[in-house]
Amino acid sequence: MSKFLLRPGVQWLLVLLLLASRSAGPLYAQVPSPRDAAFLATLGQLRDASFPDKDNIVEQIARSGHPNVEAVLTAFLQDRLYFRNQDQKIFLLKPGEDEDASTYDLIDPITLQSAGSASSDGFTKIITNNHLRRVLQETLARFRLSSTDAAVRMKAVRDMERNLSDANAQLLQERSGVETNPEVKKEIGIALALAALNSPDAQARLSAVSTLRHSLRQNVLNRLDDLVQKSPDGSFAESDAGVRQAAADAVISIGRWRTFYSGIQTLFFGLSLGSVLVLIAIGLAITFGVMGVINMAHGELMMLGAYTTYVVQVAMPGHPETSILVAIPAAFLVAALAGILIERTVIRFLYGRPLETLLATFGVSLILQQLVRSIFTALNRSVATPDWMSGTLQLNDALSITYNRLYIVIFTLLVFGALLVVLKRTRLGLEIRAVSQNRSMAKAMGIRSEWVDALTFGLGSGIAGVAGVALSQLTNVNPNLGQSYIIDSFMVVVFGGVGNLWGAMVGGMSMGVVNELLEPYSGAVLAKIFVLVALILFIQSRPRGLFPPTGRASDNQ
Amino acid sequence: MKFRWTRMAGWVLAGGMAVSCLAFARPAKAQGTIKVGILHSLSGTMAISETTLKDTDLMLIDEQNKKGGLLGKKLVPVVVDPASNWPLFAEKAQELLEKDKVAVVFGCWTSVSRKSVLPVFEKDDGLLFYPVQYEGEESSRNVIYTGAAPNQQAIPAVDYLMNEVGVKRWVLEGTDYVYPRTTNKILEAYLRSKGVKPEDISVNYTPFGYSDWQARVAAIKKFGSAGKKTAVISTINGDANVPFYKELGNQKISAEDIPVMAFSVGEEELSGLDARPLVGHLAAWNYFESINTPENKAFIAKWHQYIKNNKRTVNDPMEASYIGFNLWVKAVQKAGTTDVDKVIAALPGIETPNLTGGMAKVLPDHHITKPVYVGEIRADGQFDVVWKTKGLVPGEAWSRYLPSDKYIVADWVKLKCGNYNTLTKKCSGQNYK
Amino acid sequence: MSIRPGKILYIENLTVSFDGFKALNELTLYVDPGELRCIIGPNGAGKTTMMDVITGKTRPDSGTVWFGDNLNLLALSEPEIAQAGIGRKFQKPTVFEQLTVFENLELALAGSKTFWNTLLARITPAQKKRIYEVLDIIGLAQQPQALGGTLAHGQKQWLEIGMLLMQEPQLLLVDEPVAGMTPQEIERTAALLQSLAGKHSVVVVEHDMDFVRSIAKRVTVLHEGRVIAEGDMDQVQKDPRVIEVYLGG
Amino acid sequence: MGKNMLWISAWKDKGSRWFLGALALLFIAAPILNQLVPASSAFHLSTYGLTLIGKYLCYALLALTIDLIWGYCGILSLGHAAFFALGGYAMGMYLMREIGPRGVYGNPILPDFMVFLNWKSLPWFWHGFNHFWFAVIMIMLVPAALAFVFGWLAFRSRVTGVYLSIITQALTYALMLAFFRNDMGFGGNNGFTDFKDILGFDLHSDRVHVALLMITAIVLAVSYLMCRAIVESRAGRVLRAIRDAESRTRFLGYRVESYKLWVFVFSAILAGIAGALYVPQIGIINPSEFSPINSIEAVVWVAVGGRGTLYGAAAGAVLVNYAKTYFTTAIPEAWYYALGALFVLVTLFLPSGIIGLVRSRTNKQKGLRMQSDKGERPIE
Repeated sequence: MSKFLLRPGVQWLLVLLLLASRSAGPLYAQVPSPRDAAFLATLGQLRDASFPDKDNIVEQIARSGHPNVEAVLTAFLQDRLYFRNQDQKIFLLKPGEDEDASTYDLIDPITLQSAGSASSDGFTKIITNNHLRRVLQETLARFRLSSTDAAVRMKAVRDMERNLSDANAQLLQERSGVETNPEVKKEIGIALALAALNSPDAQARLSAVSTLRHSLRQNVLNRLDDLVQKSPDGSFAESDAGVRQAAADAVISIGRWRTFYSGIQTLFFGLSLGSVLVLIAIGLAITFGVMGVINMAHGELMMLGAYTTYVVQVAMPGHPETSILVAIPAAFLVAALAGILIERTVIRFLYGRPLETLLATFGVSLILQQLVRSIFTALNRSVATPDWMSGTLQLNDALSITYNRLYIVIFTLLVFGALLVVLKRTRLGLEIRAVSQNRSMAKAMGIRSEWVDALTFGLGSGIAGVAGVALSQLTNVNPNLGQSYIIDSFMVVVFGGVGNLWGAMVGGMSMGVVNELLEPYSGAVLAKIFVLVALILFIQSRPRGLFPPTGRASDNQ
Repeated sequence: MKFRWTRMAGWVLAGGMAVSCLAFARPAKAQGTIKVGILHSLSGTMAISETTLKDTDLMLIDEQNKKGGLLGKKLVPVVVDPASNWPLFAEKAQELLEKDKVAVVFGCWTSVSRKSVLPVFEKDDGLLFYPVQYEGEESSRNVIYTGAAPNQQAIPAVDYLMNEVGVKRWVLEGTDYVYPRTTNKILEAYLRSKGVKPEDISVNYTPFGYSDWQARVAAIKKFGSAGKKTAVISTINGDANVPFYKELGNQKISAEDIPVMAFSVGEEELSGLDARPLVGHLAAWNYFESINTPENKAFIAKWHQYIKNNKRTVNDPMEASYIGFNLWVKAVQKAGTTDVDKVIAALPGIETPNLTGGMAKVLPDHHITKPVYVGEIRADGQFDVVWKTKGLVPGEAWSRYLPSDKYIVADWVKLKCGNYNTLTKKCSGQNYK
Repeated sequence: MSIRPGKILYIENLTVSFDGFKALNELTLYVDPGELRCIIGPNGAGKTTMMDVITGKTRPDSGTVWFGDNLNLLALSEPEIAQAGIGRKFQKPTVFEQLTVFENLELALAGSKTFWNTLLARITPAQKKRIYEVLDIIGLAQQPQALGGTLAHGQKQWLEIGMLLMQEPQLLLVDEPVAGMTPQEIERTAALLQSLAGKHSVVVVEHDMDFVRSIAKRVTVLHEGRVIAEGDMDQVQKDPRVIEVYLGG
Repeated sequence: MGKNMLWISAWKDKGSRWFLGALALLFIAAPILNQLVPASSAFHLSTYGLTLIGKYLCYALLALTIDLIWGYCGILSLGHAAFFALGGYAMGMYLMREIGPRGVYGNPILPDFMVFLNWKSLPWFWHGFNHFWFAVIMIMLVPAALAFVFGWLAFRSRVTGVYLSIITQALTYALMLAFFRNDMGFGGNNGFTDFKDILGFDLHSDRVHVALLMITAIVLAVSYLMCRAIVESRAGRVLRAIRDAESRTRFLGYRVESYKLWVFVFSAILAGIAGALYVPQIGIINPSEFSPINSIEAVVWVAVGGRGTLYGAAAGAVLVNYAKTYFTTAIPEAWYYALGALFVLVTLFLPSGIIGLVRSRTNKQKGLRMQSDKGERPIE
């Protein structure tokens, strides 16, 4: 029976029949065929079954061979299976229906056609749990194995790999015959090989091992490792010495590759942490480095950037993909304007008195924190991660890089590049450097230093805002966001050498990498402590940072 | 000239400060009122969690006053901001008790804040209702613990994973402070007693506000790929959770493969992030917003109306605050006075309905009875309850799984002691004569 | 060591370069005890750099600097050099603006300068007397309690010279002493410096040619970090290279 | 310099008279108002009041130490709270040992948190803290040692200005992270609390609190006089010389680094003592005392009070902390605004702090406007 059902061709035939019968849908529904009745009855059992029971019921449904099995189970997997409280009748929800909506659009489980809509509180969801969802995925995989979408097939094979029962193996076997997509075929090959490891025939096992040795997957590694292990009673799990040998070699080579790739991964972790540090520091490198303003409100400017991201996202609902891109310039503007405001109202009275700027900006930071707390409450704000930023880039089975980190590294480089261009290539940049090197001379040359100061501070603040956009993708968006990063950003700037963008770049990156390299051995805290102590000692040997500021202006006395 | 001007401004500023001090004078102590202290951080790192409880308390007080107050008197809330600063907690507690002479205090979140105010409450004989799940190992005469003790959260959660999910390998991931340390200590002892091998337990601690989870999550992934069913028990504190879950989502650790069971992640934390990648991960609480009871529906409605925002979530500590407040009200009514000693005497045995259809009863050890639920995260940041304990679990101050406190009991009715050693028959670690 | 004993300052083959640019280039220069030596030269000739090296502010790439016959200055720190008896007056007058004139001089007093000694130090009548002498010399006797920062430019110059005197150094390095002074002040400065010579050795760097002529016995001309001429004023002014540097330059 | 001398010199100056007078008044009034005046009376000083004043005085002492190095020597330390906290921890360790078997787990040797983390024996660095005298030595020695090592490294290699400020910040930040670790043996995040008594006197009794307050007042007065002695000695003038023109001072033959080092160590010791007095009165010490923000706040007190006057710093500490105490209750929802605005306005309109405002009326010729530039030079 199940064989018959599962033969894809036949199954499709059924679906076609169903589609044909759509025209006469309602009629058809009024006279439920005995099979439909049985189907409904089985479904009904789900209402008040315990989770273990639900597993069995799902299996029954799968075997029932009813044409709607896939549709119904998919709905179940996606939390769209409900029953009406008054008459206990089972319904499906339209795909993409919001669970919290006040009214539900219903679908009849037999006709698979709209059954009108009703107020949601009359309905109860039939809930799943992790195990049940897994069972459902495996069950559905059997259907999806013959999907037209290669991606779906791939997922199906992976799901079935979790449980390589003979039935599944059988199915995969058949599929591999007709499978056209090479990727999927390869995947099926691995799955079958894994299955073949249990086969009584040593030759089959040997060939399985040789197919598997080129995979880098952890589960493959574990499976092969089992073959090599002695079981407590001294006998080997794998009887045949030849297979054992082959397996041992495979384990070694796979292991070697995996360690190699994990090294690369750690390095990347370091760079991504580093680029965050760079991002939070370069804004400061300008306000603090170029202008000598100890800007304690720098963190709060980042916070403003993060909140701007949130606001933009709320302002354009349903477009998380694009809103983040809109947020970048928006955050820059908001933070920059805030910065200019601070500069005009407070800091400009304090030039040449950097420590006063520390105190004043500390006050400003308190005010800004409270401001957002009053507007947005102290609660975290949820900034959705756009799909193109979530998930991982699977370079191979041993090495995967998360997209958001990747994008942040790239983003940092872009921002850094843009900043360099501004400072080196534009009139503004020229004037900024002029003023920072010799204010009076610059004034004499007719540069409106007041105006340059404001813009410089605005620029630095804007960068901080942009950093905030990135942070909103990594951590909490709440009033304390700034506080948790300000110290680090000062460390980076000083380490790199005040007022030197490249210093901030190299400094941040190296701090990040060192931190990540140490962490596996020393643990997070000690790694950080080590970095701090190293920084202290480093400053002893180079009292002006990695790239000391040059020229008379920088001279202390 | 300018100098004169700034000096002028200076005097103006000084004057302004003086005036402001007068302007913000405290409300005079009116007759026929009962002062209720609210000691939750409104600024600093803990404001994220505690502000909500302040609002909850205010709502409850407001509601009680609408019902005609208590003993015919109006309740007057006294709100202070200890600013997530532990010494300040002690100072503010002292202010509430000695300066404002409040009848009761609802407050604290972190263990350290509670530890910091404890001596004050015991010295000034105050009454504190503490609404957050905590590590136990404590029972004070002057504190009622309406949050979960370890045996009301951690142990049942592990039972669920072990028996229902069949977990064989355990990662105990926590923030490095006393609550995770104790909980994990108890859990380790418990797991070992259930025959879990040491190499199948991995314990790790990260600092507060830890945000760079890449390496840790990768390590968990590795640990979980050893073939045995693995689960993570997370006692990660508040703001480190968002980056942790974001990283889980990014590294595609699905709940079907390695479920994460969290003890400090509730509806409110989830409202702070995009829950879609987290569907299926677990949390153990004594309350979930999604639980469908009339009391709960009514409470949620009231909350939304009070806070004027239908999106605001409800979470376990809020229920604990609700229970605590009602317990106090009942006790005061029973004692016929707000006198702390009489109220404390009246409290054990008092019962009030919780929001999930059960009864919360104050036990002699000043903990209460609670149901335990395990929920799975939904895409909308709510939880589906997938398991619950049969009946109510009585809170235990001292864990029976730790050799150090096997023989210690707390009983404020008969023994009048929070730390009584049944072997030596001695009462130790108490702060007042 | 040097082939000519009996000098107070030996500078030999001194080379200092700031990223590529050679401020001093194989400079060799000797100063006799009690001599008043003027050093002239166009901007960037390396005059100030030379002083920086002598006083330990700048470390040379190569070369030797000896103070007397047995004190290697390159091995010493600024304070040690100062203690050894070399006083310096800066081009831009630097006095302690938040301290009174009296206190400025007090700090310059010769004697032990360790923390613990100064902590317990009480000013002796003798020291007071000395300070008032110097106050007279530098013409600030009327305002010992004025803050350094409130003095006029010229007065600051004088105060700094006064501080030099307090140190009782064997060798005074004086960088542009008369910049921004009135003619009268210049005269007095000249007189002062000449009176100092003999008891002390004095090295004066100056642009003001008249001033140099008025005081100089020996003049050394620096150009691009090396000595191009040395001798009395008239010889030097006749020297074709000097003329080329100053006029044809 | 003889004490009597010192009295005279201190007495010459109006600010000192006010400051010491206030302390004396407090010294006399506090015990009377708390012990003799009945609790019912409006003039009664509650334990709360005692603790509060005690706290302010400890902070005042901390501010004093910062003013000594910042206002007079131009060393801006953004990590001075570290020394305060270290002193506090040393005292805390003594108080923990003092609890003895009265702890939750009744262990006579190990403090509760160690029992609880399954520590079998006392870590080496905890030995000796059962003696008060040992604790007292450590209270001064530990901050002094740290300050010496750090200062020796930093000043010898002429780290100045912001670089110095930021690495002091790194120092305290590293210490905070370290003390947060439970494995360190300092109680982790919870730190030390639940103290019972000091030298056998019950810490929960008002009498002891009064005594502690009086001791704090004396210590503050003595420390103040010592700082005065230093700044009014010739060494003090050297310090100011260093602050205003460091290299010039070198050319006069002064070993700048050793001057900086000694005054830095001295101020660290005083800070440690302040912390030690703070802990028994407040009843808790934990790693958040190390947090950089605390150090920054302390600097802000000094600036608000007015740099380079010593008593100004103390006044600033009291004022700002009173404002904090007051606002957190009066306007719990918005006190950040008030405090933030206070800082901004003071920096803008009172460059030399509240004291500067007061003094500018009395003695104008003293060129106070320039005082505001103190400490800034090293950064330019």
